[in-house]
Amino acid sequence: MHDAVRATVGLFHVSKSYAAGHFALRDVCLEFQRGEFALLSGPSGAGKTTLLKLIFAAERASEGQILVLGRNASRLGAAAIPSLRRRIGVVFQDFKLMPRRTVEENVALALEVVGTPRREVRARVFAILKQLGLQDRRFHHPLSLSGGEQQRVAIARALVNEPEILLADEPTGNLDEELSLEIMDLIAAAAKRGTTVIVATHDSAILERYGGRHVRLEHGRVVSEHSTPAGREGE
Amino acid sequence: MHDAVRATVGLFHVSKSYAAGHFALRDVCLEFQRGEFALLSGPSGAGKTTLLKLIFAAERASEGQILVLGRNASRLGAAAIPSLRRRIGVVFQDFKLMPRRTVEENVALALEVVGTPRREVRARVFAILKQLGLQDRRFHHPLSLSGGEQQRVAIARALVNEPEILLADEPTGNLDEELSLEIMDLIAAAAKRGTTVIVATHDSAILERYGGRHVRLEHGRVVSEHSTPAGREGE
Amino acid sequence: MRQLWARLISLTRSALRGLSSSPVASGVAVVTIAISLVLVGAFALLASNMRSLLDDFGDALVVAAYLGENVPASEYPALADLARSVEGVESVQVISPEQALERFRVGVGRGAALLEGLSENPLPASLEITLLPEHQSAAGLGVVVESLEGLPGIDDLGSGQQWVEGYLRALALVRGLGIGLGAILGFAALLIVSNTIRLAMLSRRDELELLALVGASRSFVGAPLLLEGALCGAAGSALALALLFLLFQLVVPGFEFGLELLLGGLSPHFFAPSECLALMAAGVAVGVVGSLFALASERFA
Amino acid sequence: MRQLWARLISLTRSALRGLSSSPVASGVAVVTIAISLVLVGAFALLASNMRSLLDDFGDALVVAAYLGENVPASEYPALADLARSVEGVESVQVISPEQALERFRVGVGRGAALLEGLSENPLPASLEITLLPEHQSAAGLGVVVESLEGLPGIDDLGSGQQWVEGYLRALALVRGLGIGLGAILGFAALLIVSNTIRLAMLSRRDELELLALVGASRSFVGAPLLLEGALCGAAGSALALALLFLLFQLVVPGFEFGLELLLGGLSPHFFAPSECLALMAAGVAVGVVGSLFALASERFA
Ligand SMILES: Nc1ncnc2c1ncn2[C@@H]1O[C@H](COP(=O)(O)OP(=O)(O)OP(=O)(O)O)[C@@H](O)[C@H]1O
Ligand SMILES: Nc1ncnc2c1ncn2[C@@H]1O[C@H](COP(=O)(O)OP(=O)(O)OP(=O)(O)O)[C@@H](O)[C@H]1O
Ligand SMILES: [Mg+2]
Ligand SMILES: [Mg+2]
Repeated sequence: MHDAVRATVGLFHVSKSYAAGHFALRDVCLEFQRGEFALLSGPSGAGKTTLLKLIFAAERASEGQILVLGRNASRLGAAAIPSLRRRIGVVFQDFKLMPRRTVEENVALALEVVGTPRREVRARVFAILKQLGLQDRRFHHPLSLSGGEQQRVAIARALVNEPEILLADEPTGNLDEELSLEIMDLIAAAAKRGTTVIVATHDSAILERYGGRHVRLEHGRVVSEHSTPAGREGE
Repeated sequence: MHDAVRATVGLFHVSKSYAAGHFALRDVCLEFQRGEFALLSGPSGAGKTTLLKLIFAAERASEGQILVLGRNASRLGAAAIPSLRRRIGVVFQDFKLMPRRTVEENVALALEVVGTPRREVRARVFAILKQLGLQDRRFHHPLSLSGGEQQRVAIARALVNEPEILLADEPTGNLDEELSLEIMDLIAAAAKRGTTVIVATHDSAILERYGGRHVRLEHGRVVSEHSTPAGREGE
Repeated sequence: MRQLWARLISLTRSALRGLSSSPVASGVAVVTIAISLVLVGAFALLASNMRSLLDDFGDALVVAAYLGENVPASEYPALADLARSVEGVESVQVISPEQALERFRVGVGRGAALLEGLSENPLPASLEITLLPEHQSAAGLGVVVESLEGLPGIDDLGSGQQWVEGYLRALALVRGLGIGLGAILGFAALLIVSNTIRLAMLSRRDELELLALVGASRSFVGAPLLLEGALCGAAGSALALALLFLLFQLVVPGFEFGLELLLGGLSPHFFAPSECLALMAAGVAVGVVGSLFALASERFA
Repeated sequence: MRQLWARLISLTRSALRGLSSSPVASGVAVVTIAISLVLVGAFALLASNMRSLLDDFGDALVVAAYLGENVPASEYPALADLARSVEGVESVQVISPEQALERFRVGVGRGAALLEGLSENPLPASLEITLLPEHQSAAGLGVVVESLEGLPGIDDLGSGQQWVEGYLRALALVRGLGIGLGAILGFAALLIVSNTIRLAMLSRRDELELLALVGASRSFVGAPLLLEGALCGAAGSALALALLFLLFQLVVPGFEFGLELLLGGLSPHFFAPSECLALMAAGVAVGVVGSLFALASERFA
């Protein structure tokens, strides 16, 4: 169905204001295609997280239209939101792990909500944890993990489901450079498989290394946008 | 009193194991002097956060001794811990802000626990929030702040008290480069005023830019340690 | 069918995981449900035992017509026939002085010690007059008493009436307590349990919010929570039953005399198995309703 | 002095801030305390009203010696003197048939309709014999009754005794309920409230943990929490009093007849101001004790 529409994600003259008079986003127009890899940058408070929140319907736009996977995310009823979110993987800036569940259970959650059979859940969770170097930690609780390990669990949960859209908010803020690039490669690989990937980041190393589309926000407005035909991930 | 002892913070053959057989820190010996500015680096899971936790007595060492401000932090009774912690400012990797209190209240907390009069609390909180560019946000709740804003609130809370020791765990993970350096300057300035500063960071830009002492951890061991006599902050 | 089974198992598993992931909150919920049910149950137990007593009262709602001492025993049947003809009277039985004494002994239990010092039987013969159901009230009683008063050979109607009057008060008391306290208790238990479950959910709010963020449907979030409520209710009511049984075993021997006075000659009984089941069902229902209240009052989205 | 004042103000401020920062949990705690206190209070109200009734019973614990119809009124005083000489008797009062009827009318309230159809006074004259306190029991009564039985001119001792017997049961019933349910209720309320406060704290655990991390002393964390408990208790008990008063106003007129039977001629009364204060104090105490329990069971460090 989403193949029928032109873009996987489309924002048309979108504004978002949390409190009267102050705009977190202002008149943003952007489209993201299937399999696209986009980096979103900008200073603290520019509106990056807000943009991602609008896409997975965690906030509602104050003005404008947002089309996501063929649905109008700015008008979606409460009952229709879950089915949209199940097709989107999100790495939250603050991880949002469940402190009383193990790493394995945290990651499995994304599969359980779509009704994946238990056996398959186990296999897929193990595979993704291994890819992220967390297989030894799978029975640990998030609070007994280091910051970087928690961040990787959050990434695993977003990827395990092979979502059609992947939104990652500062996914490498707690990782050292080497690990950052390794994990960005994993995220970029998802784009190769057809996922629309949008990553918000401050990390200049990542911005330099990865090509694709670069969007820069400042004070809620898109101030620059350019694409390099192939970044390092194409090398 | 702490002037009488040689080092503000001293770790002597410290090991920490959360679960039998696995060591988060192993035989670490380090001393930090008054007014010293030290950067702690190392890959994810190396033990940086654990080291900081031991210093402010959030965890107990499995082996070895830890002297902090003239007290033996590894043997401190539950009743003596608060008075030690009041002399230490901590920027937590996960911020640890109180979601139901305003920014102002969050920052004021560090002053209130030491019994600062209300009028003085207000003035000092306002001053530090202004320094960090957060004065407009002071009546907001943490959940309505961007990631970088939250991080700055956490930094404000650690600094407002002018503590004798400042421990900062990845204080710029959610900040763009420009803001990162601005805030690191603020932290370095505290060292100038006599505070012992220990910052755990992955950020290579910071590691390159700031001199002073660099300690690198890997798998719980100190693998390298060197000091440049004066970093950029001395320029 | 196997599908449904698998669904049920996974539902149960996630409910159990939810409960065990917040042990303090779950424990508190179970204990609160147990306490509430002990309250309601203790009251029900008392009421159920008192009801047996009240059934006995039904027998006591008779008019005793004490016969004069000068009436010979041979005239008793004729007097009884006369009494039978009065409107509102259902049946009449002749009680000899000996029968009266025996009854009194049984009726007051240990209180019968009171009578042991007596050298001769002070009780007169009497007619025990049962009233038609529609006359079994204070007013109905008055009409019948008025008619009986005119009959010859009858010395006194007062005594029986006084007994009845005393019992009517006790009856009204128990009914009043039953309706009032029972209703308050039941309602209070429901409120308390639903509040407790709501707080238990609040302590896991972050988790429930996250579920919504990863696209869990309302039923995916809600179904295990309802099941958790039901499980808490079941555990709580089982605990309550155990506590009540213990209380019953401990209290009954200690208060034997008091209870004898309270319950007449009846020995106190615990809940029948079917009543135990009903209490369990009430616990489960209260847990589910509490969860529903809590779900309705908190919106996770 | 000003120091202390400032400290108190800041303490109160931080307690209020704590309460308002988790409105749902605080609200639930207040409501739960209110419900628990309504339960305890409704019971106390009933018991207090019943106690007035029992005080009346004290008067009823007399032996009425009904005099034979053939005894002339002029001999009443001599008979009374004779009765006074019996061991265990405190005082003796002569009740004429007219006085007896009047008393009965007042005593049964509306039930007096029962007597209206009577054309002549059926009640005999009697001696109202009050017993010494040490004889005011079933056994003591027996001894006195035995002695009185031998006196001339006395026709019957039974009726009064039966009244007393019926009332003794009611008395035991009320006492049994009072001790049993009262204790269970009070204990249950304490458990429920402390659990609720514990859960309310659990929903703010992150905040309390952080306080420890920034070096707050145990008293810095604990004092506002205790004050919060006290404030919740005060609010809860105020709410409970309001609810009880409402309940009282609503229920009393509806059950007038039933209550009249229950309480005799007495009109039901609400708590005296001092009792209201006691209930408030109980609420505050329960809140503080609940917070202490919760603090002791959770360790924030
Ligand atoms: N729930 C909210 N209520 C009110 N204001 C909000 C809320 N969320 C964000 N804001 C404000 O909107 C602006 C944009 O926030 P946003 O989180 O999108 O920034 P960001 O680009 O993600 O910043 P960072 O890099 O620091 O995470 C900020 O000024 C922030 O204070
Ligand atoms: N509470 C805990 N219980 C068990 N293991 C723990 C606990 N805290 C940390 N660990 C383990 O100890 C090791 C060191 O953790 P630590 O948080 O000190 O790393 P770190 O250097 O801060 O890493 P990062 O850069 O990712 O934050 C990790 O392997 C982690 O899983
Ligand atoms: Mg952000
Ligand atoms: Mg760390």
